[in-house]
Amino acid sequence: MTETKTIRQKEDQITDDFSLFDDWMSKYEYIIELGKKLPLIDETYRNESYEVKGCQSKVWLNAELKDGLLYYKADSDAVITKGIISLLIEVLSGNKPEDILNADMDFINKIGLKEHLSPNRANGLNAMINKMKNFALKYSGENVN
Amino acid sequence: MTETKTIRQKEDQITDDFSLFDDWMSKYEYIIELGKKLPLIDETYRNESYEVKGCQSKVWLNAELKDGLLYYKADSDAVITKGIISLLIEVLSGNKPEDILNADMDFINKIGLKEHLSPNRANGLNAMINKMKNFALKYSGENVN
Amino acid sequence: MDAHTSNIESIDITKIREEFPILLRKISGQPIAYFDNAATSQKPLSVINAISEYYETINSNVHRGIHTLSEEATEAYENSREKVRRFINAQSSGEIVFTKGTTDGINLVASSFGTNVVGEGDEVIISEMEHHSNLVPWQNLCESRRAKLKYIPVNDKGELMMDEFRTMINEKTKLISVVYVSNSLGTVNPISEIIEIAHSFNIPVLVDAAQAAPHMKIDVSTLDCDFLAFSGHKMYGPTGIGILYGKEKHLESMPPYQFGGEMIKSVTYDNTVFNVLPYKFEAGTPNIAGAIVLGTAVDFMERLGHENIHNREMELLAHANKLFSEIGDIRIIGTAENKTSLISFIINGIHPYDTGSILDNFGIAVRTGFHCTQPLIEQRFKLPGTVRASFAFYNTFEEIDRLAAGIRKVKSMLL
Amino acid sequence: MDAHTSNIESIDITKIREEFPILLRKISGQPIAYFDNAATSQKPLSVINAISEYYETINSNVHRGIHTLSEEATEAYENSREKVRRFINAQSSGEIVFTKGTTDGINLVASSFGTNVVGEGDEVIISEMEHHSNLVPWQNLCESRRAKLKYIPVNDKGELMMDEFRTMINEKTKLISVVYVSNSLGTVNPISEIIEIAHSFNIPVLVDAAQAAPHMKIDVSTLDCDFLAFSGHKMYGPTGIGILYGKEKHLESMPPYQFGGEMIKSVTYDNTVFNVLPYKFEAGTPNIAGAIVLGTAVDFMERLGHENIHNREMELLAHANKLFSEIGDIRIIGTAENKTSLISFIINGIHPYDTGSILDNFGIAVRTGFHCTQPLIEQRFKLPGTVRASFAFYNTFEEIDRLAAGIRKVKSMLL
Ligand SMILES: Cc1ncc(COP(=O)(O)O)c(C=O)c1O
Ligand SMILES: Cc1ncc(COP(=O)(O)O)c(C=O)c1O
Repeated sequence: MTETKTIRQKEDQITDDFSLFDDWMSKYEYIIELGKKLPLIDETYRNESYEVKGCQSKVWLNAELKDGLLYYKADSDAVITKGIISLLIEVLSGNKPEDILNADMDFINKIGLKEHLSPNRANGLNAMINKMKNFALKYSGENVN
Repeated sequence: MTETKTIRQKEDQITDDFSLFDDWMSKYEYIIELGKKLPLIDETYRNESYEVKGCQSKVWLNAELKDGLLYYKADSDAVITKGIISLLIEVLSGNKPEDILNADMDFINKIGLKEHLSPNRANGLNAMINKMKNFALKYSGENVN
Repeated sequence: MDAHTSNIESIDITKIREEFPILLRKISGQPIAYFDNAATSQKPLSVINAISEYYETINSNVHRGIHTLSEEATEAYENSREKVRRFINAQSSGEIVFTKGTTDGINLVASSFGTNVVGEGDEVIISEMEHHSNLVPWQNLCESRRAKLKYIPVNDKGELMMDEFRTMINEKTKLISVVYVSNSLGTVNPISEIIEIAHSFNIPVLVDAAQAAPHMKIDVSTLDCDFLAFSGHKMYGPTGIGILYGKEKHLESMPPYQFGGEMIKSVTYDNTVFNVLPYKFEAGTPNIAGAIVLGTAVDFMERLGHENIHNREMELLAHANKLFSEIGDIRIIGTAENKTSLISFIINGIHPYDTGSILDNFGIAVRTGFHCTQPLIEQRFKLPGTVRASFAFYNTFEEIDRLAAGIRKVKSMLL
Repeated sequence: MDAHTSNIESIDITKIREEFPILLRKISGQPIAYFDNAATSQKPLSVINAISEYYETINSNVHRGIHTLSEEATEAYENSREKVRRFINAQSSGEIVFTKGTTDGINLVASSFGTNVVGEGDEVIISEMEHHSNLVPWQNLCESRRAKLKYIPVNDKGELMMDEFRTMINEKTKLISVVYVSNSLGTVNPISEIIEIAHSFNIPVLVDAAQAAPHMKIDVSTLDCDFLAFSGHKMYGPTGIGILYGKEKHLESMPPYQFGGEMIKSVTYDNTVFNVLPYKFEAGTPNIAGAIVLGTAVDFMERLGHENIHNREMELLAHANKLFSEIGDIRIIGTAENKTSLISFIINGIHPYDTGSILDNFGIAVRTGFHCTQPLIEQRFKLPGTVRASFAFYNTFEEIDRLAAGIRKVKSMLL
């Protein structure tokens, strides 16, 4: 599966999708749509140990390894945050931990997330990416040992 | 004596004297001369209780009442300070405490002390005048009671 | 009232706005509508230029210097203190301590005065609507002194429950610290009444005036408060400067808070004699430019006039309230009778973060979250945060129209 | 060396002086010769303009805001922290705490760290040449902890007596706090050696770098100091801002110093969880403009280059030393081998106040008095004060010529 679509390819796909929107409002509407479709995380994970610190809205995130590939699930109490994390999951989920660790997540700049997707998100965004990469780090370790 | 020369008259005299100098250096030299002539205060008064607070140089000041008139003595470890206090004594000494309390000491501005006689003096100067007036207050009280 | 004209003739809004260069900025292609005034106000050119002027003409360290620059800087510094004294009508300039800001001032009192008067088993009273800066210092003090911290409850309109307050006071109450104007609800508290009640029990009162200073005339002599703290940056002044007012008798009785240059009278290797008020509480080189230019901010406010500022802001608030009431699905948190020009709200079903993010793209700056009153928002009002639009006199009716339009748009996008 | 030409080609003095508007001022009809740089430095236009620019374009409260201005101000604020981190070569930006100044930083350590590590009967070592800001906090700490404060003695040249220092350390020594560069003598202390010795006994060291920051490259990683404090206003930056560097392990172990907004992670009515480093130590709205523009001052110094600044200042010092030696009746206090560009002196038989007052009338700004090191001047050197001329790279040989001529004039007037 990762053979057929790499992280880079998924990033390119999203960048392409976003290039079709010619104003921030359409981008927002798209992200909000994504947010609404985000597969909800199980109630049991909606607690502090799964919370991503540094976001103004609450974000819960979990990851599970299946056949050497890492799958993420998340939820948030804010829709835009949900949309953003849904993009991140779209790109990273279902990949090898090593590949996730190496992802530069450059598409975030390309699609204009940082300029238009409301400020402090920069912080929250980094926090989410860090948490996702931390899961990858943890499981890549497990793979090796 | 105060009948023959009031505080105001002494102030005017000093203002006249200073108006003859056309640069600050001559004023300084005059003040330094005055400073050197300042009648020294007795050793016994060179201690903390007679010290004027708020000057960068040390200043000691005492006053004594004789026949209803107040006479000041002072000393300082800096010559310019001595000169300044010598001017103050020249104006205030030998007057009734009430007259001293009422003196507006306006001549200080007129002779340009505040602009040219080195800055922080403004502080030290006020401290000296305050201490002198405090003596007057104390002795005017004694007169009344 | 025609919503788009101000009946205040004394403030020419178009002209006064020209004094605020930042208001010309565009955000996301739109002129900025700055509604985050409760976090920090924008600064007029007189304030900005006074900073440059200080550095370009008299910059020097204050006190003790005998050269001209030092004397001039000292004079400007002490002049500003005198301006502030008049601004809040304190008795003497020894009662005016320059601090870093409100937080610094409250910490000073908690540390130097609090540890003097609060002992084991004693009680301190604050309110449920305190800013963290007037809450966490008392939590800490009470924890370290094993004293009890009590909170005056807040009713659903966001007002202090004064009857409850009366019953909370007892012989163990050693200190009361209350916010004058709530930064998250806008409530103007009956601070005179609180002080009167407290004083009838001989209990000293600290007033957190961070949100009062920009909006109303403060008179510490009439209030008779024991301490009062505020920040320059919220009242059109620079960042990094604030004021702690304290009654002379208290300040005299308190140990210094910080130690170093300026706050000493004399030092030997064995012993230090501290300086007189207010210098005892101003250790180290102060924020000289900040202190001097706070005086410029005071000048600016007095030029506008408290009355004019108040009237203008009340008109803006009324306009916003009217528009908000027409939108629907909006819940306003804080509906006290006596309010400053601030609306905290949530759009039902929409997270404040989403609202704020979208508004930002319309060039509208609001604050979202807990506004440093987390227990009030989360525990008392059970909300994940609010959206706060806080108005200053320089805001316009048009900007508020845009805010209302923006909120409608948020609803259409998210609901 | 021709006294009137600089061999430093990298600093064009005429051009760089144009960046300091205040240097064009006249005092008593003469161009100012500003020799009070150790009290506070003058500011280049890049610094002054950066303040205006901040207020005119991005002024907003930092952190937690989601609107554009707030994000931009936060970014600028954190960028500046990162610049400072690089400037002193700290490991992480969590170790860089914005303070009000050196005094604030030292008080923070004395309060939060000192009370943790210093107990009854313990000992703290400082030196005889400490500024009051690095002396009185330790007097206070030792008094309240019933600990002993010991002073590393100073020899007649104004150098620390290192052999004595070695013998002062014992198992009761819990903390050493020493000035990097003396503000009244100019002595550059062997701070690396002090730290090495202290660490061999596992004793943490605080470095007062207020006078080091403007003159030399500071490298906390190489020094391996535990804490280091300095002020922005002495290194071409604004007033009201400073830096406390602390090793992460120490800062983590210390309780917060002030309580309020910014320094919390979450607050309930019962309990508060503090924020991560460095925010745990930054309660309340910081001096945002000050912090951001401190970064501009760092840029300015790095543009000039530490090497160039040092070389230029050493030339000025050499020139002054040469002229002073020709005058006669001058006693220089502080003749250490390793000095910064500062001369503390007295004219025999003349009170420093008289000298300073007269020099001021020639437009020459020197500082007179104890320079906040009263025990050093009064108890150690038995003087009623000194005259201090402290040079910055922007001073000129001509200005120093005027200083020498001024001193001759003082002598002729007073002796
Ligand atoms: C060596 C030294 N330490 C500490 C300080 C205190 O710095 P600040 O007054 O900026 O807090 C100074 C400057 O006055 C100093 O020269
Ligand atoms: C009511 C109130 N108290 C205290 C503060 C703290 O002020 P500062 O952050 O300027 O110290 C604020 C502002 O943030 C406030 O609104």
